[in-house]
Amino acid sequence: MSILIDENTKLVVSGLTGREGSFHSLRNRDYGTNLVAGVTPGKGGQDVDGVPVFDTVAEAVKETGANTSMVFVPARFAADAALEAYDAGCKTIVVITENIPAMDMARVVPYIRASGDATLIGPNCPGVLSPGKANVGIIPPEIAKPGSVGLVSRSGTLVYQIVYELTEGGLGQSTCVGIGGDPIPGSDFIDILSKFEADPETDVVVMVGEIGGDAEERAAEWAKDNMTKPVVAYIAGRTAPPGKRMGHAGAIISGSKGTAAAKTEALEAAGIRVAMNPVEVAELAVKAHASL
Amino acid sequence: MSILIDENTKLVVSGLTGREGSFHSLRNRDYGTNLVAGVTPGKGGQDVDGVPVFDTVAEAVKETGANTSMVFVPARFAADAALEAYDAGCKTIVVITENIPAMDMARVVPYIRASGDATLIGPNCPGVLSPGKANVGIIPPEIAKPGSVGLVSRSGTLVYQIVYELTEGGLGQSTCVGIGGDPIPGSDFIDILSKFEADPETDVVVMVGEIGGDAEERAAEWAKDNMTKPVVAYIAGRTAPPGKRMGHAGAIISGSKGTAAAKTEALEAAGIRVAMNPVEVAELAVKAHASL
Amino acid sequence: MDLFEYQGKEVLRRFEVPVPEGRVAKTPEEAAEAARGLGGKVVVKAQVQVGGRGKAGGIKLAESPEEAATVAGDILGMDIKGHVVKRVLVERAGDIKDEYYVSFLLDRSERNFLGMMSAEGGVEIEEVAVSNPDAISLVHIDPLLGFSDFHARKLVFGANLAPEARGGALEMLPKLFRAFVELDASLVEVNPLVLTGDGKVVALDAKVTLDDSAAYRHSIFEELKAAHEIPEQERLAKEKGLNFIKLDGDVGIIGNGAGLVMSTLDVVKDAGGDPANFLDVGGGADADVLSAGLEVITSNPEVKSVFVNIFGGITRCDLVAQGILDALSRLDMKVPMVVRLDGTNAEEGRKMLADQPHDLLIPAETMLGAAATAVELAQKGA
Amino acid sequence: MDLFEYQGKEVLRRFEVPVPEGRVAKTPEEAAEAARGLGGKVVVKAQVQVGGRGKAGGIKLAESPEEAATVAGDILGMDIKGHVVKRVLVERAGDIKDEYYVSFLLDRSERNFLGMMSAEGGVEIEEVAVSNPDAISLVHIDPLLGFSDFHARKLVFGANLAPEARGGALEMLPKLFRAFVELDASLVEVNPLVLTGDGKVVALDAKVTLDDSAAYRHSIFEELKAAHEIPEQERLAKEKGLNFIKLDGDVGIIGNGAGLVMSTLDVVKDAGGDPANFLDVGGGADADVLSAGLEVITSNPEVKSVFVNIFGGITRCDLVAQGILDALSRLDMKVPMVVRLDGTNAEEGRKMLADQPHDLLIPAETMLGAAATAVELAQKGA
Repeated sequence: MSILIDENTKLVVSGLTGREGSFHSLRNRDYGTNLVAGVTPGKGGQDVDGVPVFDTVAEAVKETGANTSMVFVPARFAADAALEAYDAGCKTIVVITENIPAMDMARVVPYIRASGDATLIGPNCPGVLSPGKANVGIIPPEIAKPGSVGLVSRSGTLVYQIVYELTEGGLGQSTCVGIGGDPIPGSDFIDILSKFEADPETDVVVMVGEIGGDAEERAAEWAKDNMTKPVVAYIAGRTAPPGKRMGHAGAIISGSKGTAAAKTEALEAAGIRVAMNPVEVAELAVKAHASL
Repeated sequence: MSILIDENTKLVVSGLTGREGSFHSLRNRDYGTNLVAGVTPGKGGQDVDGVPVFDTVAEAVKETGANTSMVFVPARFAADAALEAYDAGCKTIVVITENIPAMDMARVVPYIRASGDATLIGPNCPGVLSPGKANVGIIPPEIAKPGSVGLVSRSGTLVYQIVYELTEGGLGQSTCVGIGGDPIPGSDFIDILSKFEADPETDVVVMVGEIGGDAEERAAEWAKDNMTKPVVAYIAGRTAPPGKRMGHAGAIISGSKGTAAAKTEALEAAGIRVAMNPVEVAELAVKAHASL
Repeated sequence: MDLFEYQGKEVLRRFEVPVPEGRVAKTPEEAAEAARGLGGKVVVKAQVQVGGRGKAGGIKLAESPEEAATVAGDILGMDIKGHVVKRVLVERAGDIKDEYYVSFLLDRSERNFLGMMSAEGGVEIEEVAVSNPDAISLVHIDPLLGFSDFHARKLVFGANLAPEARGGALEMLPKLFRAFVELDASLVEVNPLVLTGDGKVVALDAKVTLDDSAAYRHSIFEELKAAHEIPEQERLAKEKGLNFIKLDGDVGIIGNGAGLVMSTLDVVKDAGGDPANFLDVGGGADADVLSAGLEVITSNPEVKSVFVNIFGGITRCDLVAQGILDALSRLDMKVPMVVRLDGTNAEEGRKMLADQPHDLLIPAETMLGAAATAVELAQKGA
Repeated sequence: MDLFEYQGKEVLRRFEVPVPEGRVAKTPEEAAEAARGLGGKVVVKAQVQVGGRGKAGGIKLAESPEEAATVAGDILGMDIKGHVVKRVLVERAGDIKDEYYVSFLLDRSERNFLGMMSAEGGVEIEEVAVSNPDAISLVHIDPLLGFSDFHARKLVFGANLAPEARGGALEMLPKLFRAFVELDASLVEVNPLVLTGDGKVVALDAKVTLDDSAAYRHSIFEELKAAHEIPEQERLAKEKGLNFIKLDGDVGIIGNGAGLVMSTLDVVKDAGGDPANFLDVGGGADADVLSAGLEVITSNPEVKSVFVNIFGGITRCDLVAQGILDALSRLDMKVPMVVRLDGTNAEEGRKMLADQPHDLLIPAETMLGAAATAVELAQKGA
């Protein structure tokens, strides 16, 4: 198994005909992902390297049986594209696009979550990789290998960094999920942790947070009562000054809230070991795995 | 037992200080309903015949533990009052008010239904009566008596008529529910039928429909697979001409849709006997009860 | 309230939906002047609220103002399926390249909004639904989420419009939806929606139904309503806040609650009679309302008997009885009245009637018995 | 983007939120003229984006235009917690009867909007939250449902405003909420919201934060931004589409992805160094972006070494290597650059750097090793 995506994933990409969209989608296909369709309004009937393009996601789903969507369109069209994928019946929707207005996601995220039958990952995220099975997004899969570590991260490049360290340390991954750095992500740590807890192929979870918000604190609280599998964590931005937005719209410390210290404290109170850097968190995962 | 309301009902009335609101609310209290509060913005601190009035439903719920709301405010304020009751935590919300714009209910009904934890009855309905336990609305309770017939009706006065006939025929009622005559009611036949099916104190169900829409057809379809208890039905408007709106915003036959004939056919196909008039439906219920 | 075509287009124009330029005319002279103002070829269209006016000769082309006057003269006064034409809409005639269909309506079953589009325009959508259901593109729109761009794309690409019509249609749909929601409409239908020779997408017809319950928040409703001629009896009833519909029989019906009144019509029919009307006095009717209701009903000379069927809830039977007594003393009643009272304060009401017996007043114990009596009396009186 | 008070009031005025009449002045003369225009007593308020300006002497009353000039002269140029006052807002002084607090903001934890109101205005809401939490009335607003009248009543009655302020507050709240949503704000805070002597409810201050991601749909954003002075280095970085924040150390940092860059700051700090900046080149950076980033970083004379930390995803390491080589040939680089490349096309990138060795270019194998080297080099260079 694995979570969110696997060998049964049939991927439709909104924005397949764009430069970045085609580059990464075809890389995903090269990795073995079943890329069945692309969507670009007005370009229905064309193809991208053999992948048929449709005018709407509904048509793509009808014609190809796509069950997973990746959104690669520009920010101003991305919220609509996510809704379209949901409406068309896609059960996993991965939004790579960054800089989507928060007001858009404030409408889209609760709407899709309320349905209970689809999972939105992102926006502003690197996607999801289930090594050896499927890759939906921009995580470089060469650095990963199949295994039993589940990884969930707000930061994209830290996913790459930590997967790299895990693989170097001899540990493969079940699924790596970048939930994105936006204030209102489609899925949060708790959503992904609970999927890892339920996944028989995952036995250790690495959770990578960053400053801003209270998603890590809430996850810690939840994990205390609900996680039986070992979790190790890392929080980026330990030395960042308050009041400065550190790149991600979500990564800003306001007042005493959202600091790495507060998050670390909450995690440790929940029995989750917190590493000092991305290299160390991989080492903690290796140790946790060894002592199973 | 009974459905929706009973001896544990604690009622807060939005619009208690109005003429009709106070008349019927106090009648409900006279019947034994636990009327704990009224709400009229700006009149907080006053009382109506000993019933404390609050400025908001939230305050009323906090101070009195109200769990059920009745809305008696004018149409332009009613959708908002229903949302307020829901937001304040009321689990049963009965909206008596008629002539609420359909656009308002098109937003409020799905919103409250999606929550799954509150039931909206109405609007444009006579309310709910659980004989011997509680009365929330304008059904004259003198004509009812406790028993095992569940009654659900789109029409208000037909509730009275049929309850009267049932009681005359010696059959008491578990709960009588007027779901109202609007195009988008908060609860439909299926919602109430499923509650009656689950209610150990109900053993026969009377369903009173009318022309317009397809709520009866859908209920028939559902009942075929889900109701084990006998259901008898009556459809008002058998002789009404198409294209004329028969009082209720929902009671209009358009084209071949929404006719009494189509509804009768669907019900009978589901094994539900359909009476010719309100008197006969009571007789059918008596027979159904006798043959249990 | 169903709007006339010209009214529908007027309200859609406020939401920037493209509609042809046009003017309303009530006389041939006005039609000629409208045609002059529009210049060149015009279409003259009967303004009636019934389908099939084209086949009935209610839509005609005119090449000149003079011809516009002539065809308007033909159309005005025409009887189309029982609707007499009082107005025509004179519109600039355009070059039509393709005809489509689009509508938004309230979907009661799904509790949301339904958008429909088809490349088969100009025919009734119900026919298309039977003959070629795949030609209709459907979207359900969550009232809370509203209309998103993808809904528009799903309609336009799903209906397979001509590529050159896509842009115009994608631009128009959000406006049409906004009109639907912001006008408190229960239906906005454009059939045909046309692609013109110069590549524009224009609403060539408009069928708009507004929700009367929302009239309080639209000052325009009153204005639109003014153009609708309402039969005298219905107007009178509306003024008194009564729900009245004229029917063809001779038994006047008055009751409280739509369901009970419909049911009363049914039992009268079953008893061999023919109801003269539907009249619901609504919830909480008092003596004045009841008395006014009786006045409206008996103003119809066809009525040979009246059946008053009240089951009190909000409505109090004592007030109903008072209204009956008031009507008896105030009106010059000629026909017998069978009265059945039950429910809230029924005993008081029955006692009031018993205390003031009257030749035309026949109290009844049961609804079915009352129906039989009323029918019998009507047949005697006829 | 955080707006200045005068900008916040300007945008709120567009949504018909009552704000005092006022004008912005950049000189004492302008302040005097503004005071003359407003007539009578005025308040002169420092326009800085930091709290506590009142205590710092940044808000003063003036009885006359002359006095307005004098106090404006005092305030302009004042340094309030590191913010130099460039503008004052001159407002007509009003009679204040009561002070309240109100705000709308994005609630990340609940994924909805949060409205807050309190009768304890004029102090920081965080203080009230600690000292008297019951004095704050909270409502969560579903972004799909929007703001309903009951939300306003819950805020106003819950906060227990003076009865004469209720009407004004109930009227203002939907406007304030509309401003919050339609401006794509992440915060709209009015503190104090005041009840004036003549019974009006007026926004006496305004703190508005706009979502930069939504700039494309608000022409006003650009205009508002123009008033914000941005340090030269940040301006340069922004022009190149880079996410840059100046810090106080001497190790220049460049990386891709906010998380990785934050992490890079952390490891540099752990290695005993001090980062000179945060610089995220974002996803998909190409050679030009990388080269521009290096230019921005090295334009800071404090920088003694640079740490380039790239883990390729969308970003391709070969393009990064190209950018580094470009920068080396294009810029007069004086400081050593430790480069760590991994991920997409890392091998190609490393090979490109190896093929063109340079004194200032130090390839590194690991992130921690690179951090140690960069810190060491900075300390040597200092």
